[in-house]
Amino acid sequence: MRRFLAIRFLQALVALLAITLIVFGLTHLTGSPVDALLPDDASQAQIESLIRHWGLDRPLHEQYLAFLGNALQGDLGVSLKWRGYTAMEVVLQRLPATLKLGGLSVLLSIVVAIPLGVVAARHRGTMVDKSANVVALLGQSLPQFWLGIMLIWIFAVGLGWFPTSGQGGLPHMILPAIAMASFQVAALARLTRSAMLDSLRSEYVKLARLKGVPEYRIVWKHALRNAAIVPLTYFGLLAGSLLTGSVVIESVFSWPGTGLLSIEAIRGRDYPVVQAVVILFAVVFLLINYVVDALYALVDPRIRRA
Amino acid sequence: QAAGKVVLALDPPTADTNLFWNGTGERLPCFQALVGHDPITGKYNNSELAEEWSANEEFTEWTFRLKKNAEFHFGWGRVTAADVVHSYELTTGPDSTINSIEHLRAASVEALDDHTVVFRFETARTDYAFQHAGRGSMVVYSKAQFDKEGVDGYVSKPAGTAAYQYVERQPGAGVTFERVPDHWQGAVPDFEMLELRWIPEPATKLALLLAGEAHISDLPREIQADALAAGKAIVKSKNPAMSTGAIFNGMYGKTGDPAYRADLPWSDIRVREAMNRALNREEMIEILYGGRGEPVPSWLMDSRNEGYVPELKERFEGMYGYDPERARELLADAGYPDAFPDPTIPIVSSVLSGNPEFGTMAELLQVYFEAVGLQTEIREMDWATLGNLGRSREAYLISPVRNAPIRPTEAALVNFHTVRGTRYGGYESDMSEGLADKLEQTINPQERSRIAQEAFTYLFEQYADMPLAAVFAELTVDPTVVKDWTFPGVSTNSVSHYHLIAAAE
Amino acid sequence: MKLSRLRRYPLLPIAVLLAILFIPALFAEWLAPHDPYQSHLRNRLQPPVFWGGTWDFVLGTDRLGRCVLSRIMHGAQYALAISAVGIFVGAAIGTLLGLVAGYARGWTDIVVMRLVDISLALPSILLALAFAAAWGPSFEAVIIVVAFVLWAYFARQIRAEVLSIRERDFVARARVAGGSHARIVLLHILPNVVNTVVVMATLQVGVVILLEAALSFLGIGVPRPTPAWGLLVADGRWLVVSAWWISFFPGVAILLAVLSVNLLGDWLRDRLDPELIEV
Amino acid sequence: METADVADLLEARRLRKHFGRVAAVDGLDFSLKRGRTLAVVGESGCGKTTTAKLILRLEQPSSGQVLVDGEDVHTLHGGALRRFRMRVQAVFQDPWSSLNPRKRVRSLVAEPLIVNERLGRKEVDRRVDRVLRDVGMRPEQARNFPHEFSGGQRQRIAIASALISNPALIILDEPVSALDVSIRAQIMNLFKDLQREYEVGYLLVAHDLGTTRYMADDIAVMYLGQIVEYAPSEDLFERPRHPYTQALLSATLPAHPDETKEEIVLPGEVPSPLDPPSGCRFNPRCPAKLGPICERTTPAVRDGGARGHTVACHLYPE
Amino acid sequence: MTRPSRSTPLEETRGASASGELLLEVRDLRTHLDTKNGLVRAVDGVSFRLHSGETLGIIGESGSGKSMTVLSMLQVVPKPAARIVGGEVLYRGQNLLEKNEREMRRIRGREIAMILQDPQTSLNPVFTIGNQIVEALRLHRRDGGGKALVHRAVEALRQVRIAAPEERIRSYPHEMSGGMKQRAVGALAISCGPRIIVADEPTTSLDVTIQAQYLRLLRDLQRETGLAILFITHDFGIVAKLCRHLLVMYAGRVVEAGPVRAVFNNPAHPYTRALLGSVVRADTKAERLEAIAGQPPALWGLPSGCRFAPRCPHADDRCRKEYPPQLRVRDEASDHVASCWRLEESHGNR
Ligand SMILES: Nc1ncnc2c1ncn2[C@@H]1O[C@H](COP(=O)(O)OP(=O)(O)OP(=O)(O)O)[C@@H](O)[C@H]1O
Ligand SMILES: Nc1ncnc2c1ncn2[C@@H]1O[C@H](COP(=O)(O)OP(=O)(O)OP(=O)(O)O)[C@@H](O)[C@H]1O
Ligand SMILES: [Mg+2]
Ligand SMILES: [Mg+2]
Repeated sequence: MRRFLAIRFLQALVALLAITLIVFGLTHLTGSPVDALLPDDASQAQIESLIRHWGLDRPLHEQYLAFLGNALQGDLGVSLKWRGYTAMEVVLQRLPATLKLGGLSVLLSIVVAIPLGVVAARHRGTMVDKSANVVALLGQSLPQFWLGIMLIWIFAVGLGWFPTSGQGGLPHMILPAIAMASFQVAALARLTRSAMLDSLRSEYVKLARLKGVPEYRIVWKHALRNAAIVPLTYFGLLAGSLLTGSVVIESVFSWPGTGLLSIEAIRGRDYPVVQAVVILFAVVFLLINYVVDALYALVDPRIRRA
Repeated sequence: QAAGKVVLALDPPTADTNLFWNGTGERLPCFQALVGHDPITGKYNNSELAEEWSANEEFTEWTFRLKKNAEFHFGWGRVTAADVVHSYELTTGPDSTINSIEHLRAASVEALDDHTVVFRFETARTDYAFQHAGRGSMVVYSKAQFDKEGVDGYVSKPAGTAAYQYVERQPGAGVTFERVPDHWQGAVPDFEMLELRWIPEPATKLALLLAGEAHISDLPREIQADALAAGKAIVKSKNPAMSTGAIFNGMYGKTGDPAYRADLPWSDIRVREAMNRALNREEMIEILYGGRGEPVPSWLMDSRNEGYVPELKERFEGMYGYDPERARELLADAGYPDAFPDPTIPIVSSVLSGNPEFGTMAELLQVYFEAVGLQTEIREMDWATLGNLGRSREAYLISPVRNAPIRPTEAALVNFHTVRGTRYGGYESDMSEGLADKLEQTINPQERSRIAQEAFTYLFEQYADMPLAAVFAELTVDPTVVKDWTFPGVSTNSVSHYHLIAAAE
Repeated sequence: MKLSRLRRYPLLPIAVLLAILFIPALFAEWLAPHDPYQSHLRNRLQPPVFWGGTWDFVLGTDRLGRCVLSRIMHGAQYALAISAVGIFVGAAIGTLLGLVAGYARGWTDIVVMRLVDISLALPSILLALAFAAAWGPSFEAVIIVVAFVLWAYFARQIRAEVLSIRERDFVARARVAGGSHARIVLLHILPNVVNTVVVMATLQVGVVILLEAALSFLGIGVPRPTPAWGLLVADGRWLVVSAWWISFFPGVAILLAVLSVNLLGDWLRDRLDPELIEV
Repeated sequence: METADVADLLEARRLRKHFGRVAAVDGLDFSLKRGRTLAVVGESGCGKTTTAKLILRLEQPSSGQVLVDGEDVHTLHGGALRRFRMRVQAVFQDPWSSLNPRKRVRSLVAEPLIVNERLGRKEVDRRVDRVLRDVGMRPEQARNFPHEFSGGQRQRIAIASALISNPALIILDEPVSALDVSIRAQIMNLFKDLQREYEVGYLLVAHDLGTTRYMADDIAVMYLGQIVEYAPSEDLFERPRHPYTQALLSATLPAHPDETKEEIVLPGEVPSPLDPPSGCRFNPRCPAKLGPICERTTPAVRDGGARGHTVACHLYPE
Repeated sequence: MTRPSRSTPLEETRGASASGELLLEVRDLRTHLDTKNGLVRAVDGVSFRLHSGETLGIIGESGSGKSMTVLSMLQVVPKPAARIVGGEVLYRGQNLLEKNEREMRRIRGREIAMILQDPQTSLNPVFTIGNQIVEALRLHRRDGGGKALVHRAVEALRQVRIAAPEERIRSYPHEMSGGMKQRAVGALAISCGPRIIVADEPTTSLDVTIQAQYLRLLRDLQRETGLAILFITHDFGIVAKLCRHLLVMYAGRVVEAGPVRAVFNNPAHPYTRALLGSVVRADTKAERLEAIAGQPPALWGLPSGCRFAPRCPHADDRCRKEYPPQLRVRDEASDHVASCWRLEESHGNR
C-alpha cells in the first residue's frame, strides 16, 4: 500500500513535469504579452524595452529552464496583468473561491445524486427509476452556461431569492453551485445506480437477506458501501470537470475564482498567471486523484494490502 | 444626502493594478493628475494638482506650478514637486506599459522649488498638457510612501489625492474606495463607498443591475433597452466620448515598404470607395448604437481638436453616401473579383473591453459588403493577436476601430497613418507620412491647423478608412440610487469625475 | 410493420434526433426557409410566430435579422460535423493507444497511462483557450480540442477492457494457433471492444455538443458568423429578456439533441454492452 | 513400458518459472510419448496452468527447457515456429471464455490453418466440415456464433479447432471441470476416441485424481510448483507412495454410499507460493512427517518401486 | 490400503439421529420466473420432508431448480422476475409462505440458515468477518451486549475450527483463503443457532483436500448440534458420503427421491441411472463411460410430457405427451419414489 502510494506519487510528479512543458510551450505559442498589455500607440522603443524587461527575448529553452528552476522554488514569476502581485499570489488569492464553489457543488451533487442513484437502483425498472433517469439525463444535456443564465433570470432577477453574481456568502454560491452540479449530479447518479445494481445482484446481498437483515440496511449499508467505490473513483475525473466547468460558470456568474482568472489571463497573455493556473489545476487534479486512490483503499479493504 | 455604497459593474480592465504605470492608462478614482478637465466641456482646467502651467515660446519647456494645499491620503503629507518628479520616473520606467509613454518622456525633469516642476525637451512639444490630463496622463503618487514602503506600499494601499481613497482590491474581482474625510479640496462625494466590480458578462451586469446589486454599469447598448424597460436610466458623457469606424489595415504604402501589397483588393481606391458606399450608416448607427450616434466624415477628426475641416461634412454624402448601385459599378470598374488573386475581404471580429459592438459591427460590415458582391470572411481574433499582426506588419485585413476618446490630431495621425504607429497598419503613404512629420515639426498654431486640415482632407479623398459615428459613453444606472453623473468622456475608459456621482434622494 | 417490434426501439429519441440533428444537417439547404447568413435588417429581432411574429420567420430573427430557424437548421451541420470528426479522431487515437497499452502492458502501458493522466489533468477549456489564442478560433482548433479531450477517456476504458480480454482463454488459443500479436490485437481483441467504442462514442456526442457550445460561449469555438448552436446561444444571451428566442431555441435544440443522443447511447449500451460503466 | 523406444514427443527439463517472488513452477521434469496421455494433477495454484502455458510458449521459462520432438520450443522462430504451432494445440478450461464471441464457428475452428498454412477456401471448408463431424457437430453449424451453443458444444468447437491442424500434442487444461455432470462423460469419451483416431498425445491438467484415472497413462502429482510423485496411472492408484498423493486419493469422493475408504483429512491450507515452506514443501500438512529432516532438506527424487514410478519423499530410501 | 482410518466411518453418523423431529415439509412448491425468453417454471411441484439431525441431498444439473427451490422456501427469490405461485412450506407446522416479510426475517438466519456456493462472493468484502457475524447475532439474539455478541462470534469461528478466532474476527474476507472463508460462512450460518442449514453447493469452489475438510466439518457440526442439513450438490460422490436421503431434480421437477442407499443400489429413473453411470470412479478404471446423450433442456417452452424424454433411450410416445406420475419403486425402501412411465420396463432392464 505504501509502496503503491509512493509509486503513484512519483508518477504524478512526472506527469506534472510534462504538464509544465506543455503549458510553457502553449503559452508561448499564443503570442507576446506585450501586445495585450501595451496600448494602441506604444512605440517600438517602448515595446523593446518591455520585452527585455520581461526576459522575453531570450531563447525559449532558456526561458523554460529558468521558469522550471524558479517554479521548483514555488516562484512562477510576477503577474503581467495584475501588477504588483506574483502569479502565485494572484492564483492562490482566487483559488479558495473556486474550491469553495467546487466543494459546494460536489457536496450538492453527492447529496442529490447518491440517494437518487440508490433509489433508482432499488426500484429498478419502475417509474421512480425512469424519472430519476430522465432527471439525470436532463442534467447531462443542459448547457451549463445556459442553465446558469436561466437560473440568474429566474431566481435572482425574477424572484429575487439569491444574489446574481459575485463573491459573497452562501447565498452567492447557491446558483453557481447548482449550475455546476447539474452535470455531475447526472453523472454521479447514473454511476451510483449502475454500481448499486451490481451490488444488489451480488451474492453477499443475497446472503445478507438470508441472514434476516432488513431491506433498508441491505441497501444503505451492505450494498452502498460496496457501490460507493465506483462513484468514488469517478471523483478523480470529476475534479477535472469541476475545474473546467469553473471557467464557464465563473464567467457567467462573475465568480472571482481561478476559472474567470484564467480567461482573463489568457486574453491578457499573462503567461505567468496562465502557467500558474494550469499548473495549480493540474496539481489539484493530481492531488485529488491521489487522495482518491488513498480513499479508495480506505473504503475497499481489498486494496489496502495490495 | 449621505448615501451608502455605490457599485459600478464594469468590464474588467486590461490591467488590473494599483500601479498606474503598469496599466494602460485607466485611472483609479483615488488618483489625480496635474491637469484636470472641466466635467462638462472636457476642457483642461486646474481642478486637479496643478494650479497653472505654461510653455515657452518654442514649446521646449513646460512648467507646472502645484497647488500648495494638496494632500495625500492616509497622512502621507502634502503634495510637492518631489512627488511629481518621483511619479514621473516611476511612470516612464522600463516596465511601463502605459499609453503614449514616449509622448510623456522628456529630456529632463526638474523641481525648481517645492511646488514648481519643469519638463524640458529637445524638440517642440505643443500638446504636452495632454500628457498630464485625462487620457494617458500621469498620476501623482506619494514619494514619502514609496521611500517608506516601496512598491509594496502602493500595491497594498496606495495614497492618492482625489476625493475617494483606496480601501482594498481583490485582483480580478474589483476595487473598493471610500470617501476621504476632510478632503483638501473640500469635495464631499454623495456616496460613502465606491466599488468598481469587474463583470465580464453583459447579461450578468444587467442581472446585477436589475437585482439592485449594482447601481451603475457599462451595459452594451443592445441590452440597455431591457434595463430601461425595467425602470433603469441612462447617463451619458457630456461630450461624444469616442469616434468609431472601420479601417483598412495593411496599406503599407510608403515608398519602398516591403510589406506593401498592391494586389490587395482595398489597395485599389475604387474598391475602398465601393466599400464605403456599401455601408448604410444610418441603419448601422440604429443597430449598433440605438440611433444615438452622430455620423462623422472622418473618424480621427474632431471639432474639439486641431485641423477640423467643416466642409468634409457636406462632401460626405456625395462621396461616401449609401449607394450600393454605385458600389457595384466601382467594383466592376476595378475588375473585382477577377483582378485580384485573393478577392476575399477578411473582417476582424474582436472583443475589446468597452466596445461590445465590435463583433456585431464586423457582422454588419459583412452583410453590407456581400450585398454589393464583395466576398468576405470573418476572422475572430483577440486584441493581442491583432496587435501582433500589426506590429509584424502583416495585418492585411479590415477591422472595426474606435478613437477613444478623441486624442490630439498629431498623435492620431502618427498612430494610424505612419510607419511609426506600430500597432495598426492603417492607411500609410508618402503623403500621410510627410504631413505627419511636418505637423510634428511645426509650432505655429495657424500653420499646424492648416497642415492638419490638409491631412484630413487628403485622407478623406483617399477613402483611407470607413468612418462611422461619434458616440457618447453611456452608462445604465439605477435611478433609485444614482441620480446623475457628470463626466466629460475624456478618459481612456471614458468615465472620470467619480466624486460627481450624484445620489438619488 | 409490426408495432410490437417497433416498440423495442427508442422511437422518441430517434425521431427527435432525426428532426433536430440529422435531417437538418443533411438537407438544411432545401429545408431551411431562409439563407442562414442573410440579414433582413428591416426585420431585426422579430419574435416567433406564436409570440406575435410572422410565418415568414417562424422562430423569429436575431439582431441582424437572420432567421433563427434557418440558423438552427444549418447549425445542426456543425454539431454533427464536429461531433463526428472530433469523436472519430479522439476515439481512433484513444482506442489504438488503449489497445496497445492494454495488450503490451509493461512500459508501453505505463507511458500511455501517464499520458492519459496528463491529458485528464490539463483542463480542456484552458487548453482550448490557449489554442484559440494562438491560432485563432477555427473549426480545426475545435476538432483538435475535442479529440484531445476525448482520447484519454477512450484509452482508459479500452485499456481496462483489453487488460481483462487478453486474459481470456480465446486470446491464449489464438496465440497457440500461431497468430501474431498484430493479428491478435486487430482480429481478436479489437472486435471485442468495438461495442464499447461505439457506445462510448454515442455517449460522447452529447459531451462534444456541449463542449462546442461552451467553447463558443467563451468565444473560442467556431468563428462567427457560422451558425454553430453554441454560438447562437452565446450570441443571444444578452438579450434573454427582450429577445429570448434568439438563444432559447438553439438552447432547446442542444438540449433535445443531447438528450436524445444520450437516451440512444443508453439504449445502445444496454443492448451492446451491459457491463460498461461509463458516464 | 512397451513404447520406451519411441522418441519423446514432449519433454520438460528442469523447467522453472518465477513471477517475481512466486515460484509458480519450480524445476519440473517429465516426458510424454506420442499418442499417450500425461496428467498433471494438483490443487489450485500449484502451477499446472503455468506449466501448460510454458509448453505452449505463452510464457517464457525462467530457466529450463521444453522440448517438442526434441526441439527447444522457446528458441523456435520462422518456419519451425509455425510448424510447432501446427503440432501443438490446446483446449482450455472455460468454454465461455475460450471462444471469441465475435467470430463464427468456422473461423474459430479454422484459425490455426489460416494463420499457418496457405490453403484455398474450399480446402479450409472441407477440413472444417470434417473436424466438426469428428467432434460430433453438424457442419452447417459452422455459420453460427459461439453464444448459440451450450457449454458442451462450445467445448466441442474448441476441440475441433485444436484438432484441425492434425497436431501431435494437445494440452488440455481442466477441459471438463466447467461442464455439467451429464456432459462430462460425453466429452471425455470424445477425447479418448479422438486420441485413438488421430494418435495425438495429451497433456491433461486436472485438480482431482478421480477424473484422470479414466484418461491418463501417466500421472504427475504437483504440489507448490514441484512434482512430488510421478508414475504410470494404474501404479499410482494402486500404490500411492507420497503422503500427499495418498491424501488426494482419499479425498476423492466415493462412488457408492457403502464404499468405505481410509480418510486422511489434511490439516491446514495450501501454503502461499509467496512464502513456501523450507525443506519438503508438504511438511507442514504432512500426516507422516518424519521430523526435522522434512523441514530442512528438500527430498530428492527416488525410485517409487515400480518401473517409471518416482517419488520425492524422505519416507523412502534412496 | 494399509493405514488405519483416522476418522469415524460415515455410517455411524448417518444412523445416529435417524428418527428426529419433522422440521420441514415442503409440499408441491411452485416458482415461476419471467425471463426474456418467456415463462420459466424453475420449481414445478417440489415436495420433500426434512427431519432434525438428517441430511437431505438435492442433486441435479445446473439450472434444474435446486437453488430456486430453497430460495423459494425462504422467500428470497429474485424480484420482480420470480413469483412463488403455489405450494406450502411447513416449518414446524407453520406455513412460511403465509408469513409476511417481517416474520420471515425472524426465520431467516435464526431458524433456517444458509451457506452459499461461492465464499469469494458471498462475504461482503468491505466488512470484517466479525462485523458480519455480529450483525446477524444482533438481529436475532439481542440478549447480551456488544461484548457478548463478539464473544459469541468468536465461539462460532472456533466451532468451525478456525484457528485464533479472536484475531480472525478482525480480518477482512480478502485476507483469508477460500477454505477459511467458506468456514467463516459456516460460522455465520451456525452463529444464531438455527435448526436447519441449507448448504447450496458449498464445496464446488474448494480444492479437493479442502473439500474433504469441509465435509467433515459439516458432519461434525451436525453431530454436535443435531442440525438438519439440506445439501445441494451436483456430485453423487458428496451425496454418497454425506446424505441419508436424496432428491434428484431435473428441469424443475423431482424425478426420483428416496434413501441414498436405495437410490444408489437401485436407481429407478433413467436419468438417475445415466448420471450414476457417467460418474468417473477413482477406485476402478473404467473402459468407457456411459454418457447421456444430448444437452440439458432449456427451461422455457418445455414439452408437456416427461422432460427427460428427448434424451431418454427408453422414451416412447406417452413419455413425450404426458408427464408421468410419481410411483413407488419396488424395493426394500418404502419411501423410494420415481416419476417415470416406464418405471417397470426400464427398471426391469437393469
Ligand atoms: N502472470 C502471473 N503473474 C504472477 N503470478 C502468477 C501469474 N500466473 C500465475 N501466477 C501464480 O503462480 C502460481 C501458479 O499459478 P497457476 O495458474 O499455474 O496455478 P494452477 O495450478 O493452474 O491453479 P488453478 O487450479 O487455480 O488453475 C499461483 O500462485 C499464481 O498466483
Ligand atoms: N435471477 C434470475 N432471473 C432469471 N432466471 C433465473 C434467475 N435465477 C435463476 N433463473 C433460472 O431459474 C432456473 C433454476 O435456477 P437455479 O438457480 O435454481 O438452478 P440450480 O439448479 O441451482 O443451478 P446451479 O447448479 O447452476 O446453481 C434456471 O433455468 C435459471 O436460468
Ligand atoms: Mg489453472
Ligand atoms: Mg444453484
